[in-house]
This record gives sequence, C-alpha cells and structure tokens, in this order.
Amino acid sequence: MTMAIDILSWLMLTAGGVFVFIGGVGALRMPNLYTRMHAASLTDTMGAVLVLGGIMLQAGATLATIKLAAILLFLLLTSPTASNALASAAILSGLQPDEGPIKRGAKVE
Amino acid sequence: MELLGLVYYWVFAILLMIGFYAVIAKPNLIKKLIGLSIFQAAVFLLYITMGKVEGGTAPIFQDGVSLYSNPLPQVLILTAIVVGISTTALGLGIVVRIKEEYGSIEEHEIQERDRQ
Amino acid sequence: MALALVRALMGPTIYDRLLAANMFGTKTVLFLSIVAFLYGRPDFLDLALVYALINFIGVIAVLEFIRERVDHDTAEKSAGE
Amino acid sequence: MIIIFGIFLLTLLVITALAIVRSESLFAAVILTGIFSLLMAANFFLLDAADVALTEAAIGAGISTVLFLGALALTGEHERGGSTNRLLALGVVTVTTLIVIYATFDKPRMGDPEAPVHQHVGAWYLEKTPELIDIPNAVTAVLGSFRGYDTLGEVFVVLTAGIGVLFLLSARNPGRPEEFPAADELDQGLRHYLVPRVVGRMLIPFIFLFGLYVQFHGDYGPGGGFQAGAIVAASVILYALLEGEARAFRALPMRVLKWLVAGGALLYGAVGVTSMLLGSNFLDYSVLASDPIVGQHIGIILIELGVGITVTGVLLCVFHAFAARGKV
Repeated sequence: MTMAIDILSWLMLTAGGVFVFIGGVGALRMPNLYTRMHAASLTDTMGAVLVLGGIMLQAGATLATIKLAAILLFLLLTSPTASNALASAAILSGLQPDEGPIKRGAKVE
Repeated sequence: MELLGLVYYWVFAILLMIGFYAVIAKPNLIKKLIGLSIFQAAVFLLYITMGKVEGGTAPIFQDGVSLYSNPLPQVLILTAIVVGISTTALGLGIVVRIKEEYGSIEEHEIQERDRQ
Repeated sequence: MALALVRALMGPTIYDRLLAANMFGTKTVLFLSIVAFLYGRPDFLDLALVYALINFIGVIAVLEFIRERVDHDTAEKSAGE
Repeated sequence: MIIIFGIFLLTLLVITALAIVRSESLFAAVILTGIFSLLMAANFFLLDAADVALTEAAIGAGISTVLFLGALALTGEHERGGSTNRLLALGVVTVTTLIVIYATFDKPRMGDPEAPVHQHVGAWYLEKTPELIDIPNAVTAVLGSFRGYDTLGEVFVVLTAGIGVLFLLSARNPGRPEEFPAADELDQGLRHYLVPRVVGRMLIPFIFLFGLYVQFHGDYGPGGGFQAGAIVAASVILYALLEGEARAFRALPMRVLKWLVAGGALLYGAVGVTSMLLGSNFLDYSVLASDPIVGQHIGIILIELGVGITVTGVLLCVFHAFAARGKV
C-alpha cells in the first residue's frame, strides 16, 4: 500500500514537473502576449495541483497536508486572478489581442 | 569541494558590486535606490551564509535534532530587512520631493538647475 | 523556472516580464514546498503560504498603476483638446 | 543536492541583478526586483534561515513592489541614459570586486562548524534558549529577549523612517478622507474589475488572519512581529488597491494609523519600563511573572506585538502617503 502511494506520488511529482516545463517552453515560444499567458497560466495551475498533490500523498494525514491543501486552494484562487488582472492591464494599455504574431523584440507600447 | 564552499561569497561580491555600479554610474535617482537595495540584499546574503552550519537545520528546536544553524546573523538580518524597506521608503519620499521641486530625477539635470 | 526567467529578460513588453514574475511566484511556492520536504521540516510550509498570498498583491498593484496612468493620459488628452 | 539548488539559484540571482541594472525602463526594473526578491528568499530558505525568508517574502514580493510603483507613478518611469563616467565606474567596480573576492579566500568554508562566528555568543544563545526562555524558535528568543535592546533600536529606526516619510510627503496634503468627494469614491480603486475584486475580497480576511497567526505563532515556528506587521499591512494595502483609498481610510483612519505607529513603539518601551519598575533591568522580562520563564514568555509576546503594530502602522502610513500624493 505504501509502495503504491509512493509510486503514485512520484508519478504526480514528475508529471507536475513536466507540466511546469511545458509551461516554460510555451511562455518562451508562443507568438504574442495573450497566447503566452494562456500557456503559462494553464500549465502552472495543472503543475501546481500535481506537485502539491504529490507532496500531500508523501506527507500523509498530518497538519502538513492541511497546510498544503490551503496553499493549493490559495494558488488556485490567486493564480488565475492574477492572470486576469494582467490581461486587463495589458488590454487597458492598448495591446491588442488579435494583432497576429508580433515580431520578436518589437516594442509594443 | 573546498572552492565550492566559497561560491556564495563570490556571488555576494558580484552582487555587491552590481549594486554599487548602479549607485555610482546610473544618473537616475530611482535606479540608484534600486541599486542600493541590491547592495543591501548582497550583505544580507553574506550574513546568512556565515550563519549556516553544515548539516544543521533552521534554529527552531525540534525533537531529535541537535545541530542548528547560528540564529544570531538571522536575527540581525531579519530586522535589517524591515529597516531596509523603511529607509528605502524614506529615500523614495525624498526622490518624490526632488521631482516636485526640480522637475527631474536625473542627477545631471538637477546639478544644472542648482548651478543656475 | 529558468525558462520563465529567460522570458522575463527578453520579453518584448513589460507584460511579458510581469507574466514571468507571476509564473516565478508560483514556481517559488512549489520549489519551497519541495525543499521543505527534502529538509524534513514540514512546519516551514508557512513560508510557501505567504508567497501564495503575497505575490498576488504585486500583480494587483501593477493593474492599479496602469489604470491610474491610463486615466492620467486620457485626462491630459481631453485637457489638451 | 542542496548545493546544486543553491548554485542554480545564485546564478539566476546574478543574471537578474544584471538585468535590473541594465534595463532602461524603470517599470521593468521594479518587476525584476520582485523576481530578485523571490530568488533571494528561496536562497535564504536553503541556508536554513526560515524566519529571514519569511520576512523577505512578506516585504520584498508585495510591499516593496507597491512602494516603488507608487513612487514611479509620481516621477515617471523611463530613465534618460547618458551616465557620465561609465568607464571609470566600471573600473572602480572591477577593482573592488577583485579585492573582495581575494578577501574571501581567507574566509572559512561555508557551513564550517569551526568558523569563528559559531564560537561565541551564537552557540551560547542556542545552548541557553531552552533553559532560560524555553520556546522552540531560537530566532524569536534572541530577537525578543537576549538582544531586546537591538530590536528596540530597530523599531525606533522604522518609526523614525515612517515619521520622515510623513513629514516629506504630507507637507501640503495631509491625506484626510474628507478631501475625497463622495461621488468620486465609486471610481476609485479597481471597482470595475470584477474578478480581481471578488477574489481579492475573499482573500483579504485570510491574509489578515494569517498575519495574526504569524504574529502569535512566532514563538513556535517561523514568524514574529516584523513578518506579521508586513503581512497585515499587505492585506490592508490590498483592500486599498481594490476598493480605493477613501474606503480604506474609512476602515482604518489616518488618526488610528498614527496611534498605531506610536503605540507599538510605546508598548515595547513600556514593557521595558515595567520590568524596571518591578526592580530589574530594562527589558528583563523575568520579573513580569512569578516564574521567570513565564515572565519571559509574556515579555516576548508583548514586545512582538509592539513590533508588529509599529511595522503595520509605518508601512501603511508610507503607502498612504505615496498614494495620496498621486491624487493631487
């Protein structure tokens, strides 16, 4: 039983790591801000769930698990909200979403 | 391994000097303040590095652990961080006032206005 | 994490940097939780909790800052016209 | 394992610092400072300094960004280049770096238990804390009791800085709530942005509660007055950002804030004077109760409370001073 939980938790940790990595690649390679944001925030959320879930399985039923659950809850609340705030800030300052691919290094002010 | 133990000190030196460079070479006052806070952070890093004991853990007593890192540098730096932010705020306050009086926060423009 | 930093350094616009900062925050939370476990001191999860809460404030502050700037600009334009 | 993490973080730290100095836009520099602070805190954590990492997290990522942005809004966000003696500065910096690095070869290896730092009072504090004060967090014990004088001094530095900012920035405009017309209030803050507002309102009580937890749990885990003050201040700043200055002032008027600033420091001093009146030295808490260890506990909780109140008050005053200045 402990073996199974161990394997499961390591699987989750690894999967979380992969997600975070994919998010990083996405944030680097996507053509403009809004697609980059999409890549970053989605994978971030999934990665966070998997990694924290993996640690939770390792921790077992202790106070630490409750704290981890709280962290997860707050992350799930704040991270999309921050993305939303960021997107509205970008739109407010006149960065158009449907401009198509912008040239890398071009200043959009 | 012997050299590996010194890496932290080298990073401290490099960060210290990056901050120092910003303070002496950048004409913008806010940039100078940012440089100053990097300088501060470097000093914090030095102190905390000195407090670390190999194989030790954070100085919060726990059953079954006998080796702890040195709490004294941590206490000093903990207070220094808060003091640092308040002094930075004071500096920013002065910069804002300078902007209002001189219309600029660039060093040479301020000096020019002073000469007039 | 390194990839996020690269985006932060090269990102063409300010918002890319901001996005990177946000990603960085999440990653730091995960990093801290993992290290806390490697150290075997789960009581330090408090730290990660603070991060999860505080990092949010920075982004909100930026939104407010930009909103104020836009307001200011439009006010100046209408005054100029 | 840990040292690989450490070197990775340090590399990122140096890269970020270089980027901060090189970036032309001050706005970008401030955001990078936020990242820098996160990295710094992760480093502190790796180096066993949980309390320090907590402080850096509470201060660096949130409040310092807010303060810098507040100042940027008042001064303009692009630096005009043209530094004068760039080569000279670079030369000076390079030479100094080399000297400092040369000096590090004399330093004891990192983590060396035989290093001189660990031979004197540090070891004594670790040894005596369970016996004399009997709380698990040695950092809090040293901060509150053994080096209470230092901490008192730091609190007064924070207090002085707060007073200084108020003097500088409220000269013409004492940000009183009456100055905001009632009709204007609906436009303030981020009231039109529904998602951040709803979620933010949901989070504020939790941040506040967590601040209190850090305040009173400081004896047992990482935490204490300095961190708690910053976290509580952050929650009120979040409220002010979301709902506008006027509402924040209605919830916590400037008058109350000024009392908080002074009251915290006074509470700290009063504990010291009380112990003096009870026939002991200034800030010697052992006499506050019949059992010296209980006395120490009471003393530490009280002075941490004083520290927390002052830090909250000062940070909020500074924030409001910058924000009110922008409205004129």
